[in-house]
Amino acid sequence: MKITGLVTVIICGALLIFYAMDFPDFGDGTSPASTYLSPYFIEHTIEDANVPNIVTTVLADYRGYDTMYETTVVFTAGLACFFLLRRKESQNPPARFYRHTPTGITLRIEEGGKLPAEGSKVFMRIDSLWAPDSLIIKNTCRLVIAFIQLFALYVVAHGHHSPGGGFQGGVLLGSSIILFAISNDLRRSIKRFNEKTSAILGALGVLLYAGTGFLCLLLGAHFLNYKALAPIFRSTAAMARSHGILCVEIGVAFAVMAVMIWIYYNLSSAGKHDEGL
Amino acid sequence: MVQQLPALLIIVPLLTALVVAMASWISPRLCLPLTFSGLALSLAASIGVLMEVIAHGPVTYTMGGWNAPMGIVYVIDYLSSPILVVITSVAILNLISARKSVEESFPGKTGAFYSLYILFTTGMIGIVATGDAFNLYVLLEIAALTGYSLIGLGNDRAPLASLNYLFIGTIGASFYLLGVGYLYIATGTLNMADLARFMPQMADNSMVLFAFIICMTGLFIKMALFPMHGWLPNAYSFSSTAATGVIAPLTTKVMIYAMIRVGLYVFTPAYIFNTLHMSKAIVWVAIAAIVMGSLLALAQKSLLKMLTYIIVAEVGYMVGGFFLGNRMGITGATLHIINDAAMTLCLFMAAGAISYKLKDDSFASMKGLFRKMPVTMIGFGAGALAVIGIPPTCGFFSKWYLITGGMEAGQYGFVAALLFSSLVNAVLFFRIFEIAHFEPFADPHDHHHHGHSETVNEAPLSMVVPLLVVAAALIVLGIYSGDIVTKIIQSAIPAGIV
Amino acid sequence: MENLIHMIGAKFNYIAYIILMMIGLYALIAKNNLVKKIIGMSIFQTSIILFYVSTAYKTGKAIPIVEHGHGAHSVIHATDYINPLPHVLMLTAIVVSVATLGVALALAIKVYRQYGTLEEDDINSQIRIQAGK
Amino acid sequence: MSLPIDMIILSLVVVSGIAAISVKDLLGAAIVFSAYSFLMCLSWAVMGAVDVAFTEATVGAGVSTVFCVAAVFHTTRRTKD
Amino acid sequence: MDIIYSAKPLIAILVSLFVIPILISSRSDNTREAWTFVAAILKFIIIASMAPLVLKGAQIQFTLFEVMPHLAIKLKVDSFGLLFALVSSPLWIITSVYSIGYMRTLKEHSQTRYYCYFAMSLSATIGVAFSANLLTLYLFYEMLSFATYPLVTHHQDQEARSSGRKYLLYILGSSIAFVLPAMLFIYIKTGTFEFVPQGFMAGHFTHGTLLVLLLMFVFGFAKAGIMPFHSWLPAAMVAPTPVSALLHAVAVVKVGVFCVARVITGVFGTKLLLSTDLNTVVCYIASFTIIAASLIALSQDGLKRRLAFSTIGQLSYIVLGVALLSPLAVTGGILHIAMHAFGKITLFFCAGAIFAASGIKNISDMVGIGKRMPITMTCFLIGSLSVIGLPPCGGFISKWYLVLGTLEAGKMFFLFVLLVSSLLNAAYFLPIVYRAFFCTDEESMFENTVNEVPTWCLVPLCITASISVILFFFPQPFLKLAHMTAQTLIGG
Repeated sequence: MKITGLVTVIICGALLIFYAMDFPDFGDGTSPASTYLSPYFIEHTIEDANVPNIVTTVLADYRGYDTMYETTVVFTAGLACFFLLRRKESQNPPARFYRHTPTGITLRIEEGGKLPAEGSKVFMRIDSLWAPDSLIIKNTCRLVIAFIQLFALYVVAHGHHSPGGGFQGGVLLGSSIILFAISNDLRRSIKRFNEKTSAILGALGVLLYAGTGFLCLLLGAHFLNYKALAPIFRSTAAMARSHGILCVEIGVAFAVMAVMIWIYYNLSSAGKHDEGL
Repeated sequence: MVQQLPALLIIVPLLTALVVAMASWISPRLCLPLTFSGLALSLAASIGVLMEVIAHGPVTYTMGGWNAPMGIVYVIDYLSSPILVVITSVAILNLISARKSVEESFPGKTGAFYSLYILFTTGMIGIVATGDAFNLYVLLEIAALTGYSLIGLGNDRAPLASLNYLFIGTIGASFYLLGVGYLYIATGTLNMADLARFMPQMADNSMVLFAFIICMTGLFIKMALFPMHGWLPNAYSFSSTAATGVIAPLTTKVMIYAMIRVGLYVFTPAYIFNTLHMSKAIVWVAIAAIVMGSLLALAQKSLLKMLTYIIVAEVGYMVGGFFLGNRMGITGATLHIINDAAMTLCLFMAAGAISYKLKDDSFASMKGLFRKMPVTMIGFGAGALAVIGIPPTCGFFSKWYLITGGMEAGQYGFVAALLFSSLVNAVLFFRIFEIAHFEPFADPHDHHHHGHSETVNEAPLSMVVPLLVVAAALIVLGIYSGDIVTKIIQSAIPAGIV
Repeated sequence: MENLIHMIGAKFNYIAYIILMMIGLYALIAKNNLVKKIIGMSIFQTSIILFYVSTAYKTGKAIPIVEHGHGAHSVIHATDYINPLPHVLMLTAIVVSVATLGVALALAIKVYRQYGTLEEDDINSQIRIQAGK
Repeated sequence: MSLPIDMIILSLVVVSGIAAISVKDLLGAAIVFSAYSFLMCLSWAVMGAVDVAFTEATVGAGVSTVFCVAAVFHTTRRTKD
Repeated sequence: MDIIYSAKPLIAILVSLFVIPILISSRSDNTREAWTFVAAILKFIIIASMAPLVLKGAQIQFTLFEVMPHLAIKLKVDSFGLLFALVSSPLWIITSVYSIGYMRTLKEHSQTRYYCYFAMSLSATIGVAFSANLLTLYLFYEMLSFATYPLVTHHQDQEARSSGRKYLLYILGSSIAFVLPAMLFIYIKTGTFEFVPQGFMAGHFTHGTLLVLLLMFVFGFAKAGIMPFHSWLPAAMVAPTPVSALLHAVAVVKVGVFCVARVITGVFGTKLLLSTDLNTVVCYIASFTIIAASLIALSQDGLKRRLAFSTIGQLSYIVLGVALLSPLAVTGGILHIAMHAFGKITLFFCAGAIFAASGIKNISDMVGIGKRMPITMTCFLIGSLSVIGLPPCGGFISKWYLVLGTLEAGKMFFLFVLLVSSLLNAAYFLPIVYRAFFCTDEESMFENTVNEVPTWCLVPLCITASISVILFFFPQPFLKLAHMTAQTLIGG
């Protein structure tokens, strides 16, 4: 197999490189790709949508329809991971581990044994592969998470003017929670941001995007034509587009955040949602 | 409202999928009615669009109000409108039929299943309706991702089969994306109509040639054309029948549609059939696909596996028909997309009902099935006759066009392969009929096999009724194939093709 | 010789993308471990993103964010900015690739749960033993 | 003409790509893959694709790696190739 | 020629299909069989009601739908088709009577299925008879193949299974492998499928291609039993006797012959074949089958197998008659469809009656049976005479025309073939009758316990036997129809 693979790869690669020699030079600004469509986008972004970040305009407006499906892809992935992996804990209840906090003794309670009360201050449930909490990690993360989230919100909100937008902000938001789940443990994270929330928020995010588009459709324009929202925002058509873009970016951010967390929950606990990384 | 139909066609299922995903956490009982109504609306929209197209010609819809080539447009023309109806009706029929087995195989996850199911349908609808080469890729990935996950939750071997499908599918989709990238460098646009406009002056551009090769390779991988078919049999036979019921009829067919769309409306027939000298070779690949698919089907011992290899052979029919490059061949390929979707749906729905009842799909377990599940077997028989190509089922007529096309093009190898595969299909299905027809062979060794015979009876009504509807549709499609061809498909083929 | 060096210099990104793509393809074909294959698949996908991004680049031109967004500004010249369209497309592609990665890993976990190994040949031999029974 | 820094980064990308698929430890592979993504993100930033680079930094180098590690954690680190 | 547009042909075809749901749902055996009768009689009435018009020279047409541009599923009732329909539909009524007796006497299983598929087969048969173009013909031809399969394999044992396989392999295999490509090729070259009196092939093909196409049709319609594609017929004799009687002596095999005749006259056309002399090839093939089948029949001991080989030979008479393409020969050939049908069905009924009464299948065990079952064996004698072609039976007339036809065509060789085969026919039928009646009491193999079969079985075979005789004296309207057919097709 290795040899076959190598031979195929070398042949394909040689062929591809041979054809690549006909490409326009790297950095050449005169190829059709740079001169046909993109000038329109660059030159009209301010006029059409009042958004200086051209990528944002193209992403959420000119090709906003693609982006809606891009968000749907993310949502699909979350749903798919849930669908494939999730199993109920009760199906096969393993032994649970508890730590008696005052003494530091670890208890292993087999299935059917008497479990300490939920929320007991004395007994703390721990993972089977548990290392004592590192104070430094826990506290650093606690500090950092807030800043990550703040930055993420900035990225979402300021996507019109600077690099970033819904995706990046959403992933950052999601990773802040994932960081929390790693630095503490999965159960605590799930308590704060549970599966149902993430699933519903994921769908809601995409729904916000598609719903914005659908609202335009209901208002008589074509799907995702934010211009139709102008009466609602009481603004010009260009500003309406700008606001519309913000709306969908927020939707994207919600969806991506929730789904990233959802996927993490399922992957890190192999679908059981009891013990994470 | 009429001008919004193309958008509603795809947005309604998308919104439904999201709502279903949410409803599954709030009130799971709502999922099925929601799914059903979403797909029903989409079906209604697709029929509306079809009527509109027949009455007034192709419909264009600009997403976000941006005209092509700036924005993304949907072009629903003579080629895509019938396929859209096929997709939505296949989805809705299989939904009804699969209801019982979904509840049984995915306890607690029915909401997720339905949501993925609609998303899959959405992806398929989008692939067919879109007029933008890149948008097609995105929708391809939606359909593929949902497909992987629906397939991944089947029997023991399903996850590995699905993972292999994922690897190969990703390679295929990436190749397509790369091909689009090459086209983009060469022309600077992503809109299909716009790309086609550039084609005449690109005849000897090596980048376009390479884009063609790589796009088609990607699509061939995705549609499981013979040497690249390895993923298909396992993926389709190990998964749950509720999922295969919609995936098997649609995936390969829609990929073939994408091939025809990209071939005729991006690269233009003049380029692929006249400038390039590749179509002969591809027809030979298709011949190999037909012959090998049929032979491999003969070697199988279980129903679903056999059906999957028949799909491999059927893919050969359509690819071969398209690359014959004449009007008859392309008509046949297009008509066969519709017919084959119906046939495959019929067979898989029957197989779903059978394995729902028997919990097993090996030939040995099918003894005496005619007596126990007569209606299911009638449906199965109708599908079988269509696959063999017996008039007046629809399979005969598309095969007819394909063979005629093959003769006109002088590709007698293709004609022979088609006839050969018809014969093999006849053998395949009669083997099953024989087993299902004669239960008690006067064979003394067989007695201990009849353990299930008392408990098995006819499949539930929710499975039988859609099956019979499809079976009837096979004949109706056959009877009206003249109308379908003259009113729709002939207009879909560019005038340059004789 | 100099010609060749110049050529490689001018197309270096394209060559790099092809090499990366082939690395990914090799991993997909020849590697035995499923996680390795998944990583290979991701490399394969990123290589295509590299290709698109490379096509967008214009030497010495600004990133695609218009200066002085608000208020009066001078006329915008398209030639002053890097082509934004491939960037947009590639944002989509990145997201698709992470989605695929997630699903693939989920499937790999399921496979591991089933067979207790991630090596494809071990799995196949297990399947064969089962079928033989 | 490519920029020298671009060439250097891309060469590193290729090296880390090869490393990612040849390391004999899956956790290591996941981390090398993260490095690969990060280098790739750098190269895109050099090419002016800031949005793409940003996304790759968060998605490719960040979340993807976490996913990989999570998956490896639940399966096995060992591999024969 | 008048052309009348009417849905009657369609109704005639569908009447037996509509009855199927009723058959399935009927509660008791009696209602089921009553409905079979209703359908059979209705069918006959509808078909008979078209006869006066056709005899006046009119043609009834009905277009169902265009399945392809310029290509429709279309029905047409002309003299030839009507003749065939008039032969098959009354025989369905008679066979139904016989079936009831036979199936009840032997307490066969799955009787509902049996009646359903029987009805379906008849639909297809009439469909073939009324087809206006090659496509419609092919459609019904295949439908008949599938509808008869469950009948052939009715017993569901190992033998039925292997026979069923053989049956389908021959019939379906040859039609897909030969007829379908030939049809397509013709369609591409000519663009039409419509049967017209002088064919539509002239001027489109070379001599060699014509020969190949003709042979593809002759062998492809394997139901006609032309050697070497004949061996499905003896195999299919495992079916219950009523099936063998109606389907394998009348409907199925005659459909094959009918298709060959239709193609020769309606697709290729007399002029074209005569000018290229290709019909002689078919004549030789048919002659070979006639002689070979008769010789094989001599050596068969199983009564039904002997009848089967006899059928193979007789079918080739019809092919020979049509292929000679002289007006008298064509008349004879077409008339033979009717005459042979009544004669052969009598023989099969008798074979079935013997089996039902005594359980005997082999000729060597039938010594003295005539004394125990005199009526049956008398009918057997009449049937034999008709098939051999001796007066006072209908078979004589058709053979007479065939003989005249060979003379008219000036081909003495085929006259010789006909005479030799008639002798052979006599040689394999008359000894059965002889041994059945003329033996001493010691030689008789039968106890007194064996008696005539129930009336349900006996009446039909008496009816068919008497029809065979009556047809000798009153060969109308079959003769008229055959004449008309020959006239329109050959123009002589």
